[in-house]
Amino acid sequence: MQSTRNKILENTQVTDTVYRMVVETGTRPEPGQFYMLKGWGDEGPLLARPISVCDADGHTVTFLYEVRGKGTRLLSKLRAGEQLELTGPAGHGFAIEKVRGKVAVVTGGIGFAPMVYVAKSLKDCQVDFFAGFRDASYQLELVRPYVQRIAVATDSGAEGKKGFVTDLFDPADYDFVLTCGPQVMMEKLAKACMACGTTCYVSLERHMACGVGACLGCTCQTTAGAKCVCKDGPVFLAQEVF
Amino acid sequence: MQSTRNKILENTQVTDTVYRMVVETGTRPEPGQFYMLKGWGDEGPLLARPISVCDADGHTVTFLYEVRGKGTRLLSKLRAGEQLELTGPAGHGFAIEKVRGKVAVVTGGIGFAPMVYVAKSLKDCQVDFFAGFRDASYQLELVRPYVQRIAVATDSGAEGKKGFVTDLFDPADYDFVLTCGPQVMMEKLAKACMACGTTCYVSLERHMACGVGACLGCTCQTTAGAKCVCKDGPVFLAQEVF
Amino acid sequence: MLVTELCGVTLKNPVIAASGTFGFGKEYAEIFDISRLGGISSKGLTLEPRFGNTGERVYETASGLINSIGLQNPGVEAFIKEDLPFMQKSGAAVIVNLGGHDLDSYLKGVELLDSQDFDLLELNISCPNVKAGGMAFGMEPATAGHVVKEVRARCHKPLMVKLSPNAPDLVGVALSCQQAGADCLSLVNTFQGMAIDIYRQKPVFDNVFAGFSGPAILPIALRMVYQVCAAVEIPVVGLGGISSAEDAIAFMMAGARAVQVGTATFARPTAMLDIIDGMEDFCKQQKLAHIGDIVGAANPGFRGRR
Amino acid sequence: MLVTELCGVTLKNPVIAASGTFGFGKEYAEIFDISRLGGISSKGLTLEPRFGNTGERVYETASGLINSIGLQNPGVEAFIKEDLPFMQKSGAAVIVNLGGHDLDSYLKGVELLDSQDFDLLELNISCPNVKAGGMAFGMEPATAGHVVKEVRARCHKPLMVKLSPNAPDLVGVALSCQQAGADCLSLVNTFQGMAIDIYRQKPVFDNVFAGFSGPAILPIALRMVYQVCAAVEIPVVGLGGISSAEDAIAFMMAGARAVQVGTATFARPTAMLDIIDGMEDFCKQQKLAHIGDIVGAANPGFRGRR
Ligand SMILES: Cc1cc2nc3c(=O)[nH]c(=O)nc-3n(C[C@H](O)[C@H](O)[C@H](O)COP(=O)(O)OP(=O)(O)OC[C@H]3O[C@@H](n4cnc5c(N)ncnc54)[C@H](O)[C@@H]3O)c2cc1C
Ligand SMILES: Cc1cc2nc3c(=O)[nH]c(=O)nc-3n(C[C@H](O)[C@H](O)[C@H](O)COP(=O)(O)OP(=O)(O)OC[C@H]3O[C@@H](n4cnc5c(N)ncnc54)[C@H](O)[C@@H]3O)c2cc1C
Ligand SMILES: Cc1cc2nc3c(=O)[nH]c(=O)nc-3n(C[C@H](O)[C@H](O)[C@H](O)COP(=O)(O)O)c2cc1C
Ligand SMILES: Cc1cc2nc3c(=O)[nH]c(=O)nc-3n(C[C@H](O)[C@H](O)[C@H](O)COP(=O)(O)O)c2cc1C
Ligand code: FES
Ligand code: FES
Repeated sequence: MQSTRNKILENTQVTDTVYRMVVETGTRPEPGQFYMLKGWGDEGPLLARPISVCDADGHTVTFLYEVRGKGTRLLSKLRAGEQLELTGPAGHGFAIEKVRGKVAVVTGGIGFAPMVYVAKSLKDCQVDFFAGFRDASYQLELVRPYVQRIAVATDSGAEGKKGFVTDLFDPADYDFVLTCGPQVMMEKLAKACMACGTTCYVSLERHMACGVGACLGCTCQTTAGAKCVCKDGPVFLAQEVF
Repeated sequence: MQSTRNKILENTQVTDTVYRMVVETGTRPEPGQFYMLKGWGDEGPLLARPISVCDADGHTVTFLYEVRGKGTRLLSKLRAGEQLELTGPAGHGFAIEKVRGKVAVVTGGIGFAPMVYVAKSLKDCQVDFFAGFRDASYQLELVRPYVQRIAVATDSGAEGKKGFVTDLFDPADYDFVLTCGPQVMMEKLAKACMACGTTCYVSLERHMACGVGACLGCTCQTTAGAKCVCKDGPVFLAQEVF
Repeated sequence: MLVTELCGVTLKNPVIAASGTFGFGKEYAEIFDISRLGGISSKGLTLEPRFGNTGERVYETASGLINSIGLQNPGVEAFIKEDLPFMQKSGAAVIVNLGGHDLDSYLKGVELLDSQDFDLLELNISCPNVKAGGMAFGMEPATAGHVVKEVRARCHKPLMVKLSPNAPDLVGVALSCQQAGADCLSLVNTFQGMAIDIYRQKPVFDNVFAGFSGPAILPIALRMVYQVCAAVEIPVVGLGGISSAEDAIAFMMAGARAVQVGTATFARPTAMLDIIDGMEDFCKQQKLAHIGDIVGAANPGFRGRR
Repeated sequence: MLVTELCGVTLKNPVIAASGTFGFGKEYAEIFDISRLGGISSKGLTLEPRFGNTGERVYETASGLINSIGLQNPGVEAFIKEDLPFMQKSGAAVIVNLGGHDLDSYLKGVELLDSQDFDLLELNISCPNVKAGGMAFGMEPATAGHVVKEVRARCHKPLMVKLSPNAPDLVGVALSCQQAGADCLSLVNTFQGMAIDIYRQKPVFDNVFAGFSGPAILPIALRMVYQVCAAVEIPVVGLGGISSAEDAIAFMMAGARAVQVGTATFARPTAMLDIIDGMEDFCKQQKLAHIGDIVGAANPGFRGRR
């Protein structure tokens, strides 16, 4: 893990509220890891913001992020050539070396971001990708090369199936389910997986201050005691946390 | 006086530390007036920064500013097309309609900025322009069309005469002296003018919170009692304040 | 939707310009329509005119402001002649803020003011910058109660008492003011803070300590408002660092009937208009008939009326 | 140039990582060379392990942070076995921070720790988040003096007592701790603050109130350090919102012998290294032989030694 200043190579708007940023760095994060990002000095929010790795190739790391508040709004205003303060790669990702066979990757909203890199990194698996959005999908082309099938659900029904992404498939048909999205969606999915014996990994979200395991601000209760989402997660085995 | 959001038309670097910004606005400030500038939202310094009018033409206002700390550094990062929050024009400028005859305009450092617009606005006067800088002059071309003579002094002697700008001339040779610069320089000059009977106007600087006369943070003691530099000044008759 | 009643006075909305940050309204009247405000609290007055403190008077900190104005003001008489008429025509409720350096100066000030036409008297027993600010009175329940009782006896306007966050027993002071006849309370005034000029190796302010305000202090001010609202039954006006509608709503949910906005106006002159508009949007979005419905909603111990 | 002596312990420089913001040093050791620090204060320990508080634990405010960690820690015994060895090898002075919910738990904790190898014991009588944090002890001079005296009698390490800015009579508490045998004081711990979630109409934290820190609080913390340094003779370690060398130098000029840095490390993990470098630059630029020369320079009432 490092704390560095890196050059932004690209920061482009993808939808109304979603941006993609490419940053120069030689580190090779694991799928599911994240960085703490700060694109402002003392002027701007106090804390850095956790953003998952959406792609990485040994020279660059790509982030896909949604503008929600001040921090992400400031990130969206940065331009190619400017510097970004990065701390990471942080946390433990999806143990993809253990994942084999039929895999469902399931995302809700911007939880899509880390799962791009996950889908790309899975080896020797048949991957189906299920993605839920509010109204419209974005950046699906990033995953298409790596998966067998993509199915979309939207809240509004404007694209794909109207309703929950979890209604698109039966977890029992898969050996593994890997998911990132709203807590309620993940909880429902995790319980379904546990009921049918499918191994399920979830990527949790918590408000974070340090992002490295020092402040104990992101603790969650697990079967193995209190764990830091930032350092011991964000990825956990479903039965550890639900 | 108004509080508006205005479009930045230009923001260019003039020297290592000095920038020029042109903003779209139809207001016609008086020479010596200033605006409170804020080029950031809630992220950035709490308060706006006072910057004098360096030029104005009824369509635009130009600022010339030196990067000293956080606020001015953030201003320097704004780009054409972005918005600036402006409150002003604030204060009372140089009473130029009363200024006649032989006039010395005397500036120290970035105190040069307001005096460009002053020199341009003086009518029916013979104007000599004396400017002091640390190492090198800048933007003298802005005043050249409006004055008879320009003389420069620098602290280092790298350009013009080495030493104080006040050593470049004798106030007794002038009917009016108009000045903006460091407090010590203005005080010295004001006293010399008072000694020889030359009318002298000085533009004071104070830390400001509101810039409009509401907080009483910028009060100075004058012969006419407590005055706000922001509202009753920044320009005062020398004998009122020294 | 935003109309608010405070001690029998009707405010258009619960947003009041805080004392010392809005002069007597004239300056900002040039910039925006001040009749849209719920109320305006005047610059803090004293019986005699005051020049205020020497040296630096304002200093910016991270999301905050330290001031050492020291109650510069024209004195009660000049105010009545020269500034009150403007405030009366402002269209906002008129609140007169009064400080004093001893009981006598408070009482003489009240005597002069009582016959004038305005809505509320805000008794400042909490300015940390000068003895005349009365913070000495605001620090202890007994002294606070005493001055409030004496003023109450001579004042026929609704009486709001402004409390100091520097009081060791703030809730005790609040209860004592209620007991002594205050109609409502406003809190907080500025926190005692300081700054050091490391190049001159000296405190920035001639007085060493000065008053600290702005968004930085909000979490502490909100906690104090919450605590006081769980103790007193009279209405509370909350302030301290409010700069957005969300902030103002948080204070109201803690139990404040109305709010004041100070430093935020320096940062953006029209901040209060945005707060008023934001409150209205919030009511619509949350389907609230009236902003008053949320007063105390987040404070199970809230003892006031809605 | 920066070497500092604190109660007989030699620090490479006056910059110490504040308790609860640096774990036991392991996490940040992956990011930078922690042996460059003057000292590290451990996460606050309690005799028994604690899970800490439920619900939200961190909330960002304007230039500040509110936390409700609630002293999550492995307990003294597990600390001695699993974490102390790492701290001992860190290369920085080792400070062990200890909280307690009653006198007995403090004393048992001290008993277990006293025979271990570390430099200073920091007695936390000021955590506002839990009873176990001991803020109850830190609020009054008498109770503070009592716990310090009892701990002093059983502790052979230099004893630093960490004070709460929430104490109504902070200077009284400081004097009482000195009297009871504290070798030095550290202040401030977090301020009691709160936040409200206006969409859920509830306080953000399950405990309602939580601890407020970061650059926002600096002006108040600095004032408190200045006041305490004008009262006590023992060394003071200043903290509260420090995020730059200028900030740290201001605390030292107020009278602090050393400083601690907490929240700023979250904002930028290497903040303390920049502060150390900045202090060195300041010494050179101002031609100071030693950073200690500025201690108390801006505080005419400073009663300590340089
Ligand atoms: C491990 C991890 C990985 C993440 N990866 C991504 C990603 O790849 N792309 C992406 O767009 N977002 C991601 N997020 C969420 C992202 O961190 C938040 O949206 C962001 O911090 C909001 O900051 P803000 O300043 O824009 O919003 P704020 O103004 O701080 O708040 C706006 C909203 O965001 C919520 N929020 C604020 N901080 C956090 C936080 N630390 N965690 C979760 N919610 C928060 C607030 O509760 C509020 O509802 C991730 C979060 C975590 C914990
Ligand atoms: C009426 C008036 C007109 C001005 N016109 C110009 C101008 O045309 N061009 C220009 O470059 N500068 C001008 N200034 C000065 C300018 O306002 C300050 O340089 C600026 O506010 C510094 O802000 P900062 O955030 O960059 O620096 P900070 O980080 O706030 O401080 C850096 C340094 O600037 C000083 N400073 C901070 N705020 C002020 C302030 N309000 N007034 C004076 N000094 C301050 C500080 O003491 C410190 O030494 C003017 C000031 C006034 C009062
Ligand atoms: C420059 C300034 C002057 C002030 N003068 C007064 C005053 O005269 N009387 C008073 O009761 N409060 C005074 N205050 C305190 C404010 O009214 C308010 O209580 C405090 O600033 C906290 O609110 P805020 O954070 O919204 O500014 C002053 C505050 C500032 C910043
Ligand atoms: C997340 C967090 C956890 C903390 N835990 C402790 C603790 O366990 N023991 C303690 O004495 N202080 C604790 N503190 C207080 C800090 O050590 C410090 O006193 C306070 O944060 C003020 O300094 P700062 O503004 O530099 O952060 C904690 C602070 C934070 C932000
Ligand atoms: S965010 Fe600090 S421990 Fe996880
Ligand atoms: S800056 Fe507020 S009165 Fe001048």
